[in-house]
Amino acid sequence: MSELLQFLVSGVTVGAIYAAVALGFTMIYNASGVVNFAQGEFVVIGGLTAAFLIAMGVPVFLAAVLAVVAGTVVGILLYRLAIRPAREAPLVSLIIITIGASIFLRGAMQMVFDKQIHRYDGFSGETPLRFAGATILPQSLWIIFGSFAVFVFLAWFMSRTRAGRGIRATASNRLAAALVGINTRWAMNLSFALSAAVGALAGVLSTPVTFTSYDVGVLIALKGFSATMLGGVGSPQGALVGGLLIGLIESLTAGYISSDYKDAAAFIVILVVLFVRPEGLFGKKLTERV
Amino acid sequence: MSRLDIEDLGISFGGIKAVDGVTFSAGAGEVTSIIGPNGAGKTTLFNLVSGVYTADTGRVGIDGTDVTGKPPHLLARAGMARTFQNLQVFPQMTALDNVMTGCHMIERSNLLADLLGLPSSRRETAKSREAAREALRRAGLEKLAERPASELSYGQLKRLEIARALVTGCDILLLDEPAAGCNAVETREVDDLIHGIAQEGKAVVLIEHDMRLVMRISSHIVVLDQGRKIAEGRPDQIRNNPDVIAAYLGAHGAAEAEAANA
Amino acid sequence: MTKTKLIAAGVSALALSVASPALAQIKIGASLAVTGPAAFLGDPEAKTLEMLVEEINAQGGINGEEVELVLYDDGADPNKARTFATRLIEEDEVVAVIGGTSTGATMAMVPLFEDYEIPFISLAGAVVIIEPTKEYVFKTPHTDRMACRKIFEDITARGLSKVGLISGTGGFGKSMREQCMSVAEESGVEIVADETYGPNDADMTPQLTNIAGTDGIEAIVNPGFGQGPAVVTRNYDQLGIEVPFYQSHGVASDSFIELAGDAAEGVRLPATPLLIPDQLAEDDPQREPVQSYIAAYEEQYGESPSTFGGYAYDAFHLLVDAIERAGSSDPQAIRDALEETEGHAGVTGVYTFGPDDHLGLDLSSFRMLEIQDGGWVPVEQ
Amino acid sequence: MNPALRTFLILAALVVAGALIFPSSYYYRVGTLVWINTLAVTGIVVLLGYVGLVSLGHAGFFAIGAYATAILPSYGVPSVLAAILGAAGAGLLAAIVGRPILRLSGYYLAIATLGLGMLIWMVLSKEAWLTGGPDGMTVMGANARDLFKLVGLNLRSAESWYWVTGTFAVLGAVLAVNLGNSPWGRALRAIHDSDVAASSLGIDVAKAKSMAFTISAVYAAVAGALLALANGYITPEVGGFMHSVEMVTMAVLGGAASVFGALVGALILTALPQVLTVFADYEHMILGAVMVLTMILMRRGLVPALVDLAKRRRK
Repeated sequence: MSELLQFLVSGVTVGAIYAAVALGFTMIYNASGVVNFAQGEFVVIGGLTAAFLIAMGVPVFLAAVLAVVAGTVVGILLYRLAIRPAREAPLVSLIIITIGASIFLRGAMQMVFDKQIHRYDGFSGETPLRFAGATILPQSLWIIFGSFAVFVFLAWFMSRTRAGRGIRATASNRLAAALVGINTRWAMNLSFALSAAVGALAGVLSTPVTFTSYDVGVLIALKGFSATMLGGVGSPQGALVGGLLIGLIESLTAGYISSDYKDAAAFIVILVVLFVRPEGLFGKKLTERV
Repeated sequence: MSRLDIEDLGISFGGIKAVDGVTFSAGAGEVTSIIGPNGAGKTTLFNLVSGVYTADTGRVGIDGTDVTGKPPHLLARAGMARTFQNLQVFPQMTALDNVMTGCHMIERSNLLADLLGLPSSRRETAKSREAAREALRRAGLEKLAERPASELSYGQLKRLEIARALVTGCDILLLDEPAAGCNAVETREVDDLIHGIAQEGKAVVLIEHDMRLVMRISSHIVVLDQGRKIAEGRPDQIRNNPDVIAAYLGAHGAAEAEAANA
Repeated sequence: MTKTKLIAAGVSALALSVASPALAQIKIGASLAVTGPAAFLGDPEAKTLEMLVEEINAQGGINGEEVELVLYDDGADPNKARTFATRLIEEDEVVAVIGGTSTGATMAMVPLFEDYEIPFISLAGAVVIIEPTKEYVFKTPHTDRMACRKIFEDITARGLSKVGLISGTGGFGKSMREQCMSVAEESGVEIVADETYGPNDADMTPQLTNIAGTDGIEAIVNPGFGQGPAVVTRNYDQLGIEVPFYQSHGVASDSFIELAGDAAEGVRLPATPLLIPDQLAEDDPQREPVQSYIAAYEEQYGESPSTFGGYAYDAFHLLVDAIERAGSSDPQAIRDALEETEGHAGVTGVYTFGPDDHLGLDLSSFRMLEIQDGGWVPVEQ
Repeated sequence: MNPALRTFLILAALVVAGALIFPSSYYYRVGTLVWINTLAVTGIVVLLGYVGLVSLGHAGFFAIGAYATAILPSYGVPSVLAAILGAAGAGLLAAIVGRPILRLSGYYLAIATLGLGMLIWMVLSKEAWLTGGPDGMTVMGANARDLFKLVGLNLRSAESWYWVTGTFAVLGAVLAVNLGNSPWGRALRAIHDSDVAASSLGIDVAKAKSMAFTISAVYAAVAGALLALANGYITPEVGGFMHSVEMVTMAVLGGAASVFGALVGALILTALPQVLTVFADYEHMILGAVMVLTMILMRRGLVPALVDLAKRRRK
């Protein structure tokens, strides 16, 4: 029984990281219809910036804030320099633009930072908490709490605030949104900024547990993308559930079946779900209009 | 003789019945028109008949065979072709290639021959090209054959779709607003074209807003309102049907319409 | 590099160029994973080679000839490595090549060096590189099989035998896992649990829970490099597992202690003397190279060198030594001299090559270390 | 002129021209990689350029071709037959999984193909007893040099592989052009623009998509087999995500609509890293910037952009 609990704790910790990354994907997709493959780089920028600042002696919480700001600035730059000029480009071009941007950012990070692996101590110490035979690091609670907070915030922001509704309106019909007085350009900037901030925050929170280095962004983006699609692209609930599900599938497969094929198990579940529900678990059904 | 039999066809989207128990038949050599105000469910009805949507209720029969629920490409093989209200041409291809694509069903070629560029494959392409040129000529587009479809006008694209549907060798042709975007001269040409198609013995089903065109060429008219069939009959019967007038103008406008008719 | 050194280098270079207008040069090639998944290894290797070439040229080169390093970044991609190997041989016309950070990149290049008869010293770990012996191929790192043997030796010395493996799925972890499985029996241990994890996994507690729950488990061994082993070590500590825990030479560097923190206390691993420069005996032949390498590297780059940089250090010095002894920079002569290397004290170990031994190290060059109070302490045997 | 003949003449001239100007084996080696990539990317052109389907998992098929060629000879299968079996196996797998996967569209199709590719990559990395694991395996077998010896030519290994891969690239391009101008090719391009209209014309869209998927998988597998033989060593990274991305990038960069786009994309992304070794530290930044800028400035890729430019000049 304590085994199962440990597997679940592990799955939820890892899943919460995936969910946070997936929420970043969702934010940008909802505003622009772009799935941003450079999302993983935001996570790395957040983690590396925090690690370097903390190593320089900056207090942890200030470093965390500055790291999120750094990620946000890069997110806005990404939108202005790479995404906005390519508006209306076909899906495959957008995929390549965001992948190109992620390669560029990786190259830049290896210059600005270094190629070493970095970490810093958890915010609430390193002593594991024990309950019912299972253990969890305090930082894992930060991660889980952080992901849920981001989810609640985004859900509230998108449905209850003027700015959030502006983003949604921009997404569904840019022209109509502009006609009713929504500053669509501002809405797009905002959504990229928020998405990057969410990514950087995920990096800041997870680095004490997962560590970070300049080139881990691709794998993070892959997991986040998988979680996003499993949940159904564009749905915050989908991102949260998709992320947690993949985390749990991985840990339970590693625990009960074979750690060798735990990543494979996640992909098999994604494929099976898409065969049955081509729009993901929470995605909107697509009906073609002819 | 009836080619296409629609019986009690219906579909709902999110609880709203977009098409509700519609029944009608289309005969060979006849033009059957579907009319009704905007949002009456005409295009949805076409999408049901041609297999783009799967119906919740009812049956579709072609030449007495039940084809309900079959995918579009099998309906096409059973002899049904259509055009689209919001244009589904292939913009990257030339006008000629667009129409040649319609020859898919009559082309006898296999993938290997196509890859290797065998004479059999080239022969089929040559045959299709001839058939496509003939169809373009009929639609009055022969001069535009080599132009990319993206450069054609709206009215020309409407006719391009008719030409593309024609080369499939269909017996049943569904036309969704073929005269939309056409000027008076072009409308006349479309009129002649449809007339000629019906004369060949094909069953033509037409959705059209241009009432003069409808009244002139229809043998039979079906009127839809809010997804339901409210009237059916010959043009002269429909012209004076108060329900139809009410549906178009609202009950309150019916009197005005009568006044205008007088 | 200090100012005086730089000036010295400049002056000697100037003097040479004045003295001999047709400056003789020895071109040495390298293809390393400076970026990509093995950058963690390749980066210090590249830095080491660049540093050593500067150093040797400042001292007047080899046999009076200046050394030029042609370095390419293959990103651990065997496809790129093979292209660069062709380029080094045909375009740059190098006399010898160091490199192949990863086994894959090395093995993709090997046939070319055999074909073109150019001596090649690999920095990758797997046994297949030198078994069977290939005429022109040498390597400096210990093999993963030796690491397994060394670890198992220590485990049995403690009177233990039931071992659980938790390996990374990258090339290093996977290859070492296979080797450990194959030498387990002859070393007198039994593998009772076998788990793996991905190189970027965030949490290995499920795997460790399974291992800890295995009946009779007495020790855990973690083959792998990069961040994975540090995460495993933290998870091991988090779960409160008590059985002895072994890491591999893949994480033998100070950064492992930094990453794993207090959780690393008591962890043992086989390593090179590079980690314990001050604890080496006065008469230890490796003392001098180890201390001078660390001093030079720290001065140049402001960080301590890693075991992997040490492999490059040894490869370069073995090559320099061979060229000096051969008195010629002819590839064939270099190869022959390399094979005759005897008792060459490097930072990794003392190398003695022979016609059937292109690794030249034995188990004694591995030191079993334990992490105590955040530092490395040799295990008395 | 017949477009297939024109393609043949242009590409064959390029293969020969390369051989005339190359000074060393190194250039032949890079040329060989360009032709192998051209062949693989031509398959992407069929799938993406003709039908408009994105696959982020084609490296998986590439790897099947490569590993079949590497593994089967140790079971006594001759290399050439092993390569053919690999291509057939990749095609068969594509035909089987194509139907359910190709019902998806957009990003859902992207993740499904990505997942498929990842699964293949994982099997290759995990099953070390068969594939050598992440460290890869040596490919024993045919050397193109022997082929030329049969006709009395004694070429260097790099040179002979250049000719063999060049021949495959030219043939692959000719087949793709043939297909593009054939009945099935028109059906595929119709689906690209409107699959509703295509099915209303009697085109079995699911079957046609699955055919294109299968064809492109075979292209990738043949390219993989050639790489395995020319390299003599392969690792699972040939089946990795980044390799899939690289293939699609080559197609889109050059212009996914034509086989010339495949060639130009393959040429640039193969040769560029060789040129960029001079700027080692900036290599990734430059590569990323090239990808982003090309997509922004030349949406349809380099070849169509250059064609447009030439047309405008003439006017």
